[in-house]
Amino acid sequence: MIDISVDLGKFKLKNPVMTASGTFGYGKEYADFFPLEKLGAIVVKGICEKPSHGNPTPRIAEVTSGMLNAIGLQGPGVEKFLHDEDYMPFLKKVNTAVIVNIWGKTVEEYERVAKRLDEEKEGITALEINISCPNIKEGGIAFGTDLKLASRVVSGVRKATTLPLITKLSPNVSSIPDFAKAVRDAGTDVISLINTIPGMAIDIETRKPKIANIRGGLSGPAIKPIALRMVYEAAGAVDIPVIGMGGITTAEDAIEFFLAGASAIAVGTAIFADPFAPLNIIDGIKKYMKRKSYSCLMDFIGKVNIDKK
Amino acid sequence: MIDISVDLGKFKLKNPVMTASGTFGYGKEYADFFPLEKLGAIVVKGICEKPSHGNPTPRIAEVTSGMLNAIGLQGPGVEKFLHDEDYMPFLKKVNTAVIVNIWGKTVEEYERVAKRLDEEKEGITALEINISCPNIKEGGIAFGTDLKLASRVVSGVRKATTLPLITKLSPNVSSIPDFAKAVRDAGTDVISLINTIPGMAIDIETRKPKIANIRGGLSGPAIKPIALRMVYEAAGAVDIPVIGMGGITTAEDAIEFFLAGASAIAVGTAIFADPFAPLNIIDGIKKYMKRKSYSCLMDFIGKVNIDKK
Amino acid sequence: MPIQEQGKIIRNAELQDSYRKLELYAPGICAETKAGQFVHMQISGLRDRILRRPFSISDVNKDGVLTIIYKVVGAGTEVLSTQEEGSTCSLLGPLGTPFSLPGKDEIPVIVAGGYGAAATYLLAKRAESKGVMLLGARSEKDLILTKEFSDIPFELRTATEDGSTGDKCLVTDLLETIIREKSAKKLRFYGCGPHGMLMAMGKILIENGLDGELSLDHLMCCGVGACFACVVKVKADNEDGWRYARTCKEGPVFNASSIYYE
Amino acid sequence: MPIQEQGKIIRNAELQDSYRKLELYAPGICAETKAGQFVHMQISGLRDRILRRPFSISDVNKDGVLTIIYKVVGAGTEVLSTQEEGSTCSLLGPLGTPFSLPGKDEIPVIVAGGYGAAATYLLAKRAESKGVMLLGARSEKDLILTKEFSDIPFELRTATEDGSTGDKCLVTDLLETIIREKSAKKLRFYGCGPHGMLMAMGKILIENGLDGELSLDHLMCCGVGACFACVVKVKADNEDGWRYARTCKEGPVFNASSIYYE
Ligand SMILES: Cc1cc2nc3c(=O)[nH]c(=O)nc-3n(C[C@H](O)[C@H](O)[C@H](O)COP(=O)(O)OP(=O)(O)OC[C@H]3O[C@@H](n4cnc5c(N)ncnc54)[C@H](O)[C@@H]3O)c2cc1C
Ligand SMILES: Cc1cc2nc3c(=O)[nH]c(=O)nc-3n(C[C@H](O)[C@H](O)[C@H](O)COP(=O)(O)OP(=O)(O)OC[C@H]3O[C@@H](n4cnc5c(N)ncnc54)[C@H](O)[C@@H]3O)c2cc1C
Ligand SMILES: Cc1cc2nc3c(=O)[nH]c(=O)nc-3n(C[C@H](O)[C@H](O)[C@H](O)COP(=O)(O)O)c2cc1C
Ligand SMILES: Cc1cc2nc3c(=O)[nH]c(=O)nc-3n(C[C@H](O)[C@H](O)[C@H](O)COP(=O)(O)O)c2cc1C
Ligand code: FES
Ligand code: FES
Repeated sequence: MIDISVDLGKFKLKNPVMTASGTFGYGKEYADFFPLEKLGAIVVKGICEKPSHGNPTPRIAEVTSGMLNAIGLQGPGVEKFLHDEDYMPFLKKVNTAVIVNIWGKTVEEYERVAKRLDEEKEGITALEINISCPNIKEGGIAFGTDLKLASRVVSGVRKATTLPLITKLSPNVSSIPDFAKAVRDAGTDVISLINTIPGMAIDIETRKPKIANIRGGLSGPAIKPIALRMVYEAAGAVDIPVIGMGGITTAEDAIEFFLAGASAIAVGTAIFADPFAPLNIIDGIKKYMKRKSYSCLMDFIGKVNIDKK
Repeated sequence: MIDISVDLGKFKLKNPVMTASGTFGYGKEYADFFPLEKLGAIVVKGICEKPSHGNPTPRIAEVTSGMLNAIGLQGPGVEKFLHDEDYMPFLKKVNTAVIVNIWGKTVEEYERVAKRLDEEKEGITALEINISCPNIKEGGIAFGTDLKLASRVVSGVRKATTLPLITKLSPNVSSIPDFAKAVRDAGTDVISLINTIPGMAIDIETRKPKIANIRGGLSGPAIKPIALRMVYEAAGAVDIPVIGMGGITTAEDAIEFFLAGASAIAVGTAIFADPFAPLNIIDGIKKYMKRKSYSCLMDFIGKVNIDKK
Repeated sequence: MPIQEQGKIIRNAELQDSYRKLELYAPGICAETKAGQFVHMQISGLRDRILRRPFSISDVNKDGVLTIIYKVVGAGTEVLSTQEEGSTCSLLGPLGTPFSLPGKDEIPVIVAGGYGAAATYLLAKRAESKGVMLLGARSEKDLILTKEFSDIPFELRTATEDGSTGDKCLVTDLLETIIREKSAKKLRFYGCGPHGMLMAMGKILIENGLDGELSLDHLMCCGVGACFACVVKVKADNEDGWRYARTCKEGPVFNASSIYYE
Repeated sequence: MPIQEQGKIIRNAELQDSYRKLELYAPGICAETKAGQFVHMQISGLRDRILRRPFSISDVNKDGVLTIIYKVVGAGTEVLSTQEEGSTCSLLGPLGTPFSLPGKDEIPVIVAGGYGAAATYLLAKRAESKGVMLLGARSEKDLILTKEFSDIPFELRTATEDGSTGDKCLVTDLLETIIREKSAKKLRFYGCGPHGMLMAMGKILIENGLDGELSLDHLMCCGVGACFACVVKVKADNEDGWRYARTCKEGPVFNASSIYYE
């Protein structure tokens, strides 16, 4: 028997494949295509305190083996998220883990959002603290590239809720281990990475940036080697579980992340190309385990063979 | 008449297209394919003090729209470089600019290499200080991700030579502007970027990293949006010329870099796919300028249209 | 309900100039399609471009054949144009909010430019009362499906910028004429075409106290409302007076009166 | 001198099992090719994989037709196997240090495994004195070009791991037999095949006080000696006793005696 359930410390998932925040809406958008129960977890698009418009358009640009996005965290705000039929009330009916990605312009906003979610936490499995969005003017990546600010956000949120906390790191730093350790010390239960990498594209005819916001976050297969390296470094630096993401498109990609030390993975941009990608990845992981005679994920998580010379 | 010559302050190039260090050997390897004179400049593979083996194999791995490499700066050392027929003596006969990329394990080694090259500088147009190689144990990226060390290397080399200096920045930092300013203040004449981005790939059958050195530097089209963004940021931060590189494969790619603020560009990984890429890019730039009625590069360098709102 | 289906290419041939007609066997999607909806297509062989491309469903038939009319404009449509009979491509669809069909006693007036004719063909075909098609383009060679619309039958009026056929004017000029001509009748307005044309059309309708349904074209990513890439400003009951609505889900068809014109 | 040339595909068909035979019209490269050299091929349509793939030149003829025998092992060879007659692919070649042909009075003994038979075919064809081909594989179906070598004529001896044809042993066992059998004669040894086989062969030669030329297969990037991706350890007159030599330029053919065996 192959067991693909995964224990992330304060919570368990039926399987290690989640959707990456911002690429799966609030779940409902994909409910027509397959039973959402099949997913290990649904991570919703970033939620802040008030409804927010997000950035002007164009918000995306296709680039080689990837895309740039500067959505800018358009969203309903925490109250609407908790009570409007399209969001939490819908998700409560789905029999899988729900992880709420949160962000704020200030440390206090992060805390207030976490507190509100804590107050009505029924159906919420964990919070994912996004300190790494490259697409907003205030907050976001500024928190994720400064060790002190990163710690302050996490410890602030830690005090505001008893929900399990995942902290999503920015790839835009020289040393991932330093950030992994800082947010662990600040009280996060799990680390997730990577968020998108700031990038740019220019239309040479109009001479305008292809993204209205000038820069956008790069995601997709192009960033996979960078993400994998960072997951390997994070997993090597801390003992808490790591959720890996960045360009994962196939089961083979996912397995690389497990070998590098991820306990679970998230599928993002690949969903745009194929909504069934997460399910195909689950199947592929099972096939790999069968072929390799692994009975549970722990048989290969972190088991990359490094020659010690 | 279209003029594509470019003035980089202390030196001029007949055209703005150079080869990226490490991807064009020492020039001679490609001399069978086309007249090297057609290039704006040849940048040779990194040179240090003594002959060096470089890293164990496998040294490369192909990844989606790019490659990882951990060559580890195999090379002949500065003396052999200066006197062996395959290197400088050959390059002296080529009628184009020759830029010598240098590296060291210590600040002092950088200085000594620069001094030796300065002593026999005939035929050398400029030095490119590589403080950003991710593939060596000592030196390299460690210098490029620490503002103080970066400054020390550059000011040390500055004292060792009167040759024009280009400093090659690492992409592995949170703030490119900070590094651009630091190396400018330390005396560099030109900035070049980006070097490869540390990445990783794992063979899921053998469970071994695909690169013997575990990590390798990611290059090729996959990194282009990141490189372009960093060139835009560097060019915006300092007044000295910027040489842009990272995934440039076509003339359109090159033009994006010019618009973002690069005064010249280098072609790297694309040469492996097509040795004629630099020449096709030169042609394509001319065609674009003709179509747009630009008469010199200054007509569009840095001229990305940013809406000021 | 939208599904994912492997569409099998039955025909992929030049229609006219750079426009091509693609016929796919995709019975599941055909059965569900309403006029104005689109499919989100993954183009096989486009290995280094990962996003799907949206194409309006121009026609469907009861044999499960879905027709798309596309123009070769970039890497994706270039590769699509080389796909051969028998090969397949993954489709998500039918997606988006459709046009509402005109009532029996209403005369549909369709204003189209570019591939807009393709996007409104099924609407015209399914309309109970036949109406008027105002088709605009730069030049004669860009006017597509003229015969097909005449055959429905729709009254066809054309405008070209270079005057190579029809009136030498903008298609929105034809719209203003129609509004004046047929002011007594009950008209239903529909539009699909370049952004500038649609914005001009929307404003003309509103100035004349009319409404209409406009199908907007926007860069898309997920195609199903999940990513917020494809938004346009629509009027809203909030401080700002507008909000961003998703073209792929809340659109591509919007009421002219709901769009926030800047 | 190596050149870049657009090779036009004349034939691309199954040879045997997962091996395929590709014939390309590439007269410029053909004219320059020496036995043991390779072409570096850009596979069109492989958009998200940017590196070229090296393939030994198995044969060339005076009509400018170049033959490659390849095995489908990954993404590149997979796409290559779908390329049709008439399509082209960019080739750099001929590249690398060739085999040196045996002298008139020398008997060439070729040891090959996998595509090694293809890589040594031109050597056998061009050798003035005909010799012996020792061909090894897992199983009968992996033994390629047996008829072609016999037709040269070369004496063919085969070894399979499963004993499905020829001797049930390793091809290097056949080599040891030959060395014993023909010890009086003047033999020239050549090898091409999997790394393990070549290292075993090199050691056998050296133990017997012999030398030979081995063609090594290594991951390549530039193919022309510029990037240092493809290195192997060879003996050197320095402190360490070895240096890294570039397989693509200084090889792929190395003297067995020059390789640094660890
Ligand atoms: C709802 C809708 C319906 C459409 N129906 C049709 C149709 O019936 N016939 C037709 O010819 N075209 C139609 N289009 C436009 C079509 O999607 C684009 O022409 C196509 O995506 C171009 O792809 P490419 O790879 O050739 O171009 P590229 O420029 O290489 O594409 C780069 C990226 O930009 C996007 N893109 C480029 N142009 C457009 C555009 N005009 N609209 C949206 N995204 C674009 C692509 O999807 C891709 O993500 C429709 C667009 C939308 C939004
Ligand atoms: C000098 C030389 C001559 C060769 N001659 C032949 C020949 O005549 N017939 C033949 O079938 N094969 C030959 N090979 C091996 C051939 O290059 C690989 O099988 C091919 O590159 C695999 O490409 P892929 O995309 O299908 O595999 P993938 O595994 O998808 O390729 C991924 C990367 O690894 C490289 N790679 C994978 N396997 C090898 C390999 N065995 N050697 C070198 N690089 C590899 C590819 O080039 C590519 O960069 C030769 C290799 C060398 C170095
Ligand atoms: C369109 C889009 C929107 C995103 N929105 C969010 C978000 O709201 N919160 C967040 O933490 N990450 C967001 N991300 C980042 C993804 O969750 C993920 O970290 C990143 O895209 C890398 O994974 P991928 O390459 O698989 O997409 C977004 C990514 C994309 C492409
Ligand atoms: C195989 C290889 C070797 C390289 N060696 C060097 C080097 O010796 N010195 C250096 O400064 N950069 C080196 N680089 C980095 C390139 O010069 C360039 O900065 C980088 O590859 C990004 O450009 P590209 O994507 O066009 O290749 C090397 C890159 C590759 C792929
Ligand atoms: S394309 Fe994703 S919301 Fe419309
Ligand atoms: S492949 Fe570049 S040196 Fe051999």
